[in-house]
Amino acid sequence: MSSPALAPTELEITAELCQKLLHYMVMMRELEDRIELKLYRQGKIVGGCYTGRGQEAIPVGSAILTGPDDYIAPSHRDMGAFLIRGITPREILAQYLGRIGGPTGGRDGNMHMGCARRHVLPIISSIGASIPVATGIALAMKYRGERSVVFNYWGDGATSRGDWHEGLNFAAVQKLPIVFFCNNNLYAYSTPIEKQMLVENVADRAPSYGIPAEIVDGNDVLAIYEASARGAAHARSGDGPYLIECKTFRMSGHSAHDPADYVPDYLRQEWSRKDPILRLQKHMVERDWATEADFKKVRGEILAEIDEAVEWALAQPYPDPATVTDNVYESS
Amino acid sequence: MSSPALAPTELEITAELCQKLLHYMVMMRELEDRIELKLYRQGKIVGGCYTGRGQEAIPVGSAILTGPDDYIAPSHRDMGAFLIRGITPREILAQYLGRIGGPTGGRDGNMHMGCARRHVLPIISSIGASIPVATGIALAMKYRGERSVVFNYWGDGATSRGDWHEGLNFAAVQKLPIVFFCNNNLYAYSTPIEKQMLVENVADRAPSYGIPAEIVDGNDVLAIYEASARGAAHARSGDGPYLIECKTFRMSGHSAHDPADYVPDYLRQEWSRKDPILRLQKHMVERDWATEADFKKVRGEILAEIDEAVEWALAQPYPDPATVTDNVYESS
Amino acid sequence: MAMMTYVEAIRQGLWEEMERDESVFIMGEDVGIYGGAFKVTKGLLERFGERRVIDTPLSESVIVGAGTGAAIHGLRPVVEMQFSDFMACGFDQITNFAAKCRYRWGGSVPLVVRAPAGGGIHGGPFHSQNPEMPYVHTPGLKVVQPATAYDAKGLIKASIRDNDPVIFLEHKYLYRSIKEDVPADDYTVPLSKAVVRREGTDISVITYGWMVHVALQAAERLEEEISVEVMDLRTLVPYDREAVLKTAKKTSKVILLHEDTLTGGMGGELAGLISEHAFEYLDGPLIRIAAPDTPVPFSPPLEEAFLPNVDKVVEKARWLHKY
Amino acid sequence: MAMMTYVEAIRQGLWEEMERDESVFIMGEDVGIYGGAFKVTKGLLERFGERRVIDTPLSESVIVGAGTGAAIHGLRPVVEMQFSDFMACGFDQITNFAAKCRYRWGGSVPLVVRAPAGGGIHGGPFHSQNPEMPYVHTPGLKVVQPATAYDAKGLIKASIRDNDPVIFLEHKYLYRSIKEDVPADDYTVPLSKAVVRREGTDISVITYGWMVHVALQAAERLEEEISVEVMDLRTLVPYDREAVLKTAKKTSKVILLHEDTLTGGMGGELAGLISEHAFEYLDGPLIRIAAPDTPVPFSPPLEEAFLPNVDKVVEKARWLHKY
Ligand SMILES: Cc1ncc(C[n+]2csc(CCOP(=O)(O)OP(=O)(O)O)c2C)c(N)n1
Ligand SMILES: Cc1ncc(C[n+]2csc(CCOP(=O)(O)OP(=O)(O)O)c2C)c(N)n1
Ligand SMILES: [Mg+2]
Ligand SMILES: [Mg+2]
Repeated sequence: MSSPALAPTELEITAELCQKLLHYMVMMRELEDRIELKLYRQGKIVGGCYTGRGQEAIPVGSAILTGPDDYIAPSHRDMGAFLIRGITPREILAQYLGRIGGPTGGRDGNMHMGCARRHVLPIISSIGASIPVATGIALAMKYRGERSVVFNYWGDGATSRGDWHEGLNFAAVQKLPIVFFCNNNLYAYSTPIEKQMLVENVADRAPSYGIPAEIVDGNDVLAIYEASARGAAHARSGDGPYLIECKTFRMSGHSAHDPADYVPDYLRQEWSRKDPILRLQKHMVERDWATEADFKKVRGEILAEIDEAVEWALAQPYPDPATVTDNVYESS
Repeated sequence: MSSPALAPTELEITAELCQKLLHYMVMMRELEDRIELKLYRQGKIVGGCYTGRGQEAIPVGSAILTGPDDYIAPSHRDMGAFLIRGITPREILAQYLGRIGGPTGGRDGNMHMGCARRHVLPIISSIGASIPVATGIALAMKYRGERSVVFNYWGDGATSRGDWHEGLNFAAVQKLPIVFFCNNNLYAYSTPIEKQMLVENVADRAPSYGIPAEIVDGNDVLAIYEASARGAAHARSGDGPYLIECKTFRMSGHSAHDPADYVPDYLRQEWSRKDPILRLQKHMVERDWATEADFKKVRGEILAEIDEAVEWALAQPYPDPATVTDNVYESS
Repeated sequence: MAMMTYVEAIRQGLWEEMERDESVFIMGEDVGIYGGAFKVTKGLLERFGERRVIDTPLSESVIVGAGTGAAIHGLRPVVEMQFSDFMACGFDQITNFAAKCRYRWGGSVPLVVRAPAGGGIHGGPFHSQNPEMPYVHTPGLKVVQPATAYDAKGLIKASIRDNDPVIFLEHKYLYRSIKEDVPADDYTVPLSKAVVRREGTDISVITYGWMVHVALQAAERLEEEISVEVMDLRTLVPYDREAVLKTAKKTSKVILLHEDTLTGGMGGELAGLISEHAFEYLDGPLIRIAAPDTPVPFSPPLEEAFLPNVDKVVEKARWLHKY
Repeated sequence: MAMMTYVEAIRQGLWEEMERDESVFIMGEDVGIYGGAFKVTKGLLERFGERRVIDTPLSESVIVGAGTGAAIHGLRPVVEMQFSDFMACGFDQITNFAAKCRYRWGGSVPLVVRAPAGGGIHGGPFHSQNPEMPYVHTPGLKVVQPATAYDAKGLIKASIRDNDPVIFLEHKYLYRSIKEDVPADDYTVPLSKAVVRREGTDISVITYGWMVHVALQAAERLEEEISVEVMDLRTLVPYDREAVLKTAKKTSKVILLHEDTLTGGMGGELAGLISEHAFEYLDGPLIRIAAPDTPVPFSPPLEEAFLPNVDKVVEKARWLHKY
């Protein structure tokens, strides 16, 4: 983990920071593109596959603020957070390919991974279930007197689950150090937000729990970075949870097999103009922090790293079938 | 069922209405006192027993407005609603005594009863579980084009359950004809409200769902009557759910075996001055609608009815053990 | 008659019941315009409209709970769980309320909970489970799993018409891997009736779901050496005790096969029945073939090792035959 | 040594573990000042304070879910379900997440979920259930139920020290109905080890929980006619297969007894094991004695008819002995 926890006063948007953010966002985009648009179509990916295309700013702008003692509990759209926590493209690809060498060693697939050592809660497929669990991690932090914080991520769809309600309420009542990130991408699978809730914003629900909340442009990585710093400072200071709603859009189907015909064209077009990577690049160019050539170079390096990682992952062995019953219990 | 559904415009607080309300409140009080303070202590009651002492205004002031096609889904503090829907003291006592002749014929006990024919959803012991179910009844009403409404009752404790959240949200999104009544009696068993939620009022959570809400004095039966009429009119008109929070207090232990030592004396004293029955009687006396002698007479008649009902219920047979496996399935 | 996949057969059954009975409606996540994650309800929204095909928020407990409420008030809801694994999120509603209504107060709950179950599609631990046992063990529920397209249509129709809550488990692997002639008529397949899929005299394999096909393939492979009878339970509870005892008494050697994990699985239940009520007839141990007691692993070699298959059945059958 | 009830023994076990290990804490509904609905945690708040004895809102899913999270981050939570029936509200968290952590990613979840189970107290359908089977059938979970005060203390301590999630079922009827000498020392009773409560040679009764006492009474009543061996499983999963097979092979006649309902119950699982692995040794049918497949009825004559009892065991034992 390279980034130690920042106090919000130290916050400054520097060229260096932007380069780092850009790196992870491009890495996430390219790695997911490689997985979904190439390996999946080539039939090499085992099972389904979800991406966070268009939502890269959210995991990257937030997780970059976490220190080694902090914990993240990501959603299936947050590959950038995995990368920042040190899970490598090699490991991620091995996971997608069902090989040894991925974080679950082939026991689980695609984004359903995590890493206890690097404080990434493995994704729980039951949508909403991560909220009580993340809350429990925050409880343990408080219990142990740590000054660390949990970043917990979920989508608009998760807010309809009972677990979401129970988790937010408990975190609030217990004043736990946790920041909730909602990626409100307007859809849960094919279900548009207006069929999910009558309020306009997920953040409008935070007052129910006495949790302070803010709404940010989910495609503006710097806005997310700043909001995350506020949220983390709040949580670390013992004031309890904080909620950040990131307005964004899923620039893909729900998963690789979903053409998302149910999304009206105008929405897709509107959001394609708001690409978070282009936006950060524009910011950097305007400040003379980088040129198109630099971006090309960054992308080239990343593609090379991915090429190498794909090769590595494809060379990894599958798990030994004889191990299928190992590790159900500590003693087995 | 004697009371047809009233349009809110017809609302008038008459002497006759007050007599009816008083009748049911006193009946509830005396019947529960008989059960808890007498039969339970005599060891005649099977299993545990919960009462709504001090909370009589809530079920009575609301359920009195329901017509035969409406449905109620009560909580374990709402015996008055059972009485209004036509479940008799005889039946209720038979239920508490585990006899044939009660609404569940001895299959279930105490307040865990109901009656499909009289549109009373049998209580679901899992706190919060009635909310999705009541919502489904309201869905069926809308689906079938009825103009009827569901009154669903629960306590402050229920609001912490995932089912509460899922149910309210779904009712709102689907614009279902349902009025939610919260009896906020400041405790869930021994757990005070401040350990349950950080907001001051349960009603403060209604905006999360886009549900209009109001807070009423839960010991003022007339205020509840008026609020219920507003709620029912809203729900019947197709505008979706409505929430009424009734501030009240549980003038008993959680159940008969609980001395409730955890309740500070000042709270109990404060609320003992707010008895909903005395309050209605005062209102009636002030308007010359009744005298102390009338109240004595009402109470006397009720006690006589209860005496008779106890005798009847004690004479009812227990269920035949040979029937234990009947009615698990339609064909069994 | 038309050649039809399992998924098409279920869809046709739903369609016919909705045409026949106005009180039948569909509710679940993404069941409307999207037609469900496995496209079972595709086209129903267009035909029956939003009143009768309801897209819900992501709320399993309210899906089954509101389904139960609607069933109590005169409708016949068919609710969908996107994956049977997530039925766990509505577990209290199903087991503590819906299942007990009739016993507690005579309440009829004509609810069907449809749920895609089972593995074989590299779905991993959360999208491959066989969830039947907790429901099999809940008095008041019925649990059904069709193994053929014909049964899929006939059983969904029978489940909808049944006045008790039915957990209707559809096998994901079978959705599109089998195709059969399915009559276009209005027929039902009765609940709680098992069927002998293949007659035999040496060994009985009692199973259900996908494993019916595995058993039939094993029987075919063994044809020259062993005469294997294959029984498809179809309904797991209340299950067809007479049929189970009949085949056990007939062949005297029984294999209990399921895709679900071993301990606490259906195989034990059947062993309990047979070893008590057909003890005298048995000429060999009751053999359980099931997945090992682990979550369902994701990676192909692990999932393959996990799932029962033809080889495993053949091997055990040979052993038992020699016994 | 002190004479102690089952409830006192559990409390002492919790107390000692909390004294011993700072990472052990209690969480649940009304566990603090009230000491829990059955007073199991009485006095712990006063001794250990609000940091280590946490009253939660009425939220079962968060109780088990946050318990799991805290366990992942280094604590040893002991969470209480007020009644085991309401564990159903946290079913997804327990079965889909907590149970699978080790298998999926090597995650240790040293969580104990305590829950009062069982009938005999006229609790009716929602306060009397025996919830073990769905958890027995979930690989990755352990399920424990003590039958004696000695075991109650030793097993709760062992469960807390175990690094896998344990469902710890306490029998409500036993809480205050039994009293024994329980050592004041720091001892544990190992998980996954059954125990023979009474040696015998004619018939084995394999059981657990309250029914251990019923079996012992039946054995006593039969003393003159039949020598009954009584085995207490203590841990239902992973259960002691060797011990079960040993007693089955020893007596050759086995009764499988539980308070839980029949179909899909533990009796079937044991029948599956025995009829496969001790087939040659059996001299009579495996007999299951269990509650019938109904919800738990409330009224005394119905509950009495529902629950297995000494008479039923005696009758079946006599029949089996004559066989
Ligand atoms: C409890 C549960 N129900 C259903 C599903 C199937 N499912 C997976 S993702 C998803 C939609 C999630 O929507 P949202 O929370 O908005 O996240 P997004 O995919 O839009 O980022 C659904 C229905 C699930 N995984 N868990
Ligand atoms: C899901 C569930 N958990 C726990 C219980 C045990 N229990 C019964 S009533 C109760 C407190 C309910 O409080 P509240 O909703 O405020 O209602 P009140 O009794 O105060 O009217 C509890 C914890 C239960 N019945 N259901
Ligand atoms: Mg979304
Ligand atoms: Mg309350």
